[in-house]
Amino acid sequence: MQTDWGNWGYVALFLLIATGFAFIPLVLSPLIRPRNPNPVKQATYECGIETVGTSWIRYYAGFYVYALVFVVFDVETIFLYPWAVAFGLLNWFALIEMAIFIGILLVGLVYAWKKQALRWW
Amino acid sequence: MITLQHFLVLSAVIFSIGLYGALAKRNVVAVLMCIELMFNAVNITLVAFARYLPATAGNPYGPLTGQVFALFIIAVAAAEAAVALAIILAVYRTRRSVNVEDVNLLQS
Amino acid sequence: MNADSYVAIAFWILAIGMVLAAYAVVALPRIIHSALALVLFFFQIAGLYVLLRAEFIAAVQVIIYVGAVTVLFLFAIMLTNRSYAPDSNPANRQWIAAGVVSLGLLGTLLATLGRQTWPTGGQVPANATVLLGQLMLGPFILPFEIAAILLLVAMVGAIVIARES
Amino acid sequence: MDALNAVSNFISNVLPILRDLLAGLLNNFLPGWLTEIVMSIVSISVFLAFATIVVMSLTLVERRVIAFMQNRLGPNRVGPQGVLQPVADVIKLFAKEDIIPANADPWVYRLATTVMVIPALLIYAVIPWSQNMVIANLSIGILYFVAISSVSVVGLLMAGWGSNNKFALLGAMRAAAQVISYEIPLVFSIIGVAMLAGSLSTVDIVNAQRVLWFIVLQPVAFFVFFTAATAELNRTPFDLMEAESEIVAGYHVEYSGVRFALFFLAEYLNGFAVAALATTMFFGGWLSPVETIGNWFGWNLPPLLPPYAWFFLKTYLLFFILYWLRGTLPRVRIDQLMGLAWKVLLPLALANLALTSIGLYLYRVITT
Repeated sequence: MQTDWGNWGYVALFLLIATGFAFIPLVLSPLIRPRNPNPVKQATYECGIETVGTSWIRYYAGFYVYALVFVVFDVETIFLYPWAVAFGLLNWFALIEMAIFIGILLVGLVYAWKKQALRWW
Repeated sequence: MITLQHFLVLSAVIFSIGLYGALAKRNVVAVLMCIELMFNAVNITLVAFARYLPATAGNPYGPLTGQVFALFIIAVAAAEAAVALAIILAVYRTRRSVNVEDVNLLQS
Repeated sequence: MNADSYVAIAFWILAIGMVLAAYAVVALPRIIHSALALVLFFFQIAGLYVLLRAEFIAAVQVIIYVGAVTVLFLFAIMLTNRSYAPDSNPANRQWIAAGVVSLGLLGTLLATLGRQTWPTGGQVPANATVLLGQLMLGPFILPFEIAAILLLVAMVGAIVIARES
Repeated sequence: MDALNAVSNFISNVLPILRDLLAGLLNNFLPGWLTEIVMSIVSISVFLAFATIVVMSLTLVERRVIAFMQNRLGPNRVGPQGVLQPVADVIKLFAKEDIIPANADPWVYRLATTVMVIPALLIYAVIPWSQNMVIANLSIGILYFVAISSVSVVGLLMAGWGSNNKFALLGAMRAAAQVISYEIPLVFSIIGVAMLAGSLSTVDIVNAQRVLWFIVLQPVAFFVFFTAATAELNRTPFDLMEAESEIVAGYHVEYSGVRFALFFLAEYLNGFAVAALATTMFFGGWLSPVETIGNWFGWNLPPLLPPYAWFFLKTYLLFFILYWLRGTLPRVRIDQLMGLAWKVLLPLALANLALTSIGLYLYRVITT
């Protein structure tokens, strides 16, 4: 079986069927389940204590630093894939170039490490 | 039959929607999202050119040049989003606001 | 029903969905919903790239935009206040001018696109990923390394800006 | 001997043969393209039903195995040896009330489950059960897995944010930070395999292992992949996001009934998919080890089991490691968790990548 662009048709079909599949329980379940909501039941769960205010408030920005380092590394990994696949056809020069690329990436990792950006709290 | 033109028109429509949002939104995060819309509209044209333009003498690297460019644009857009959102968070820390009008620190 | 008609069906579904999603990004009153509409938009763009036989770019689109940039946006929204207020994504005072400008741009673009005759045909090679690798480490090596440095600079700058204390 | 070969051939291809039979039947009264579509729908639906049954069995096996490891009995009342327990669980979850908190954002809350389940199912499109039993043999197969699995972060954040619950949002933020951190080493470990195979297609990757499984050449990559995947699945010892003692149950605190069941389904679907991909990339996929070892010595040994059975067996064994970890290890602390991703696994994966590329280059220089 050759890899063929036409295979994406199956992926599209798979997406459609998977969507249907994900919705079947949501459609079937209301037929058999009870439905009698009351304010206590619908209250936000907080171990028995009443919630104070909404939870849509500002959180610790450390989460953002992780996301940021992640985005940069994610983009760099993307550039590695074509290189990896084409590796058999490339010469030693490409190896050096990729070493430089990964070196630059490493500098970033070391920087984030030294700046404690990768430390929790 | 879908031709290059279809993709270009689609891209133009999305670019205009993005431009409108970037100009008319008050929330800085929303402005950034609209800029991402514009980036993606441009990427559509590049990839569409890569698909439909035949390889010519003026384009020695073959039809894939557009795809390479799209890759670089994606990288640049990701870097831009990361830095811009970091700036927004920093501004929010001092100003308690994410509105464009309130972020006129550089205005005398 | 040949391959072309399937492509046409997929294109129109994606095109309409994308325009709707892009409109939702601009028009929804709550910023978090705009961000989720943006996710949908990114995902559909990946579908469009598949139609254009740029499978690698499609995967990159999902990995970078849906998996990473969206997370940045969602985090940024959750880290700033009032993300659920009904007016968290308002228009500013210049929305009329903005509408005029963007409509004008759209008109110009469409007029230009309509007048030009575009080439048809063209062929994307089957092993595009391998060729992309060869291109990026061959003729495009300079932008490639510059992209690495740009990403490094972006990360350093963003860490400096974003860290508290 | 010929008859034996014919029988084993038939068993190996029983599903494709059934498929062809049904297609021939349909072809009598439907146009060709419609038959194609109907056949695809039938095979995909059968496949999805099968995946659900596998997941249900996994939950039972997990509970029994861990009970055994901890000297307990586990569920053994519903049906012989408790085999009907998953069915009872599903019925119970279906019949439970679906509570949506009054303060929640109803649409984000509702859609979150869907956004979790659909990618979990979509991953299965590229998993090769045998040479021909793969729904879509894409040229970017492994990258497709990376892309689709990265969508679930959005589902996590939607669930946590939509619930408007402090535990849920905190759990979702943690979970997102954890998942994205471990995605980087995961992706780097896959690159080593892609280099060896020279392709991203899952079928090509398995075919590249006909002589030697990649686990021999890439043990470090396998270690990194498996650890990172365990963390991405939020399984013990990395189940920080549902740390009951700190944040109750994490992002799905507020979910009940069928929606909770869907989260559960997505979790196990992802788990099985990761085990299947580890099999594909490191353990020779559907290839029979008997045949492979026979080939080393020039013997012509029979495969013993049909290819999909080998695939299934290997995947189950890998999934068993996840049970084993859960039965053995305590939960790590969150700072240790993040440190492990960035300071241990990522450098390991990078070192592995450097060694692989240099080794591969030297090998090429020597052999040519």
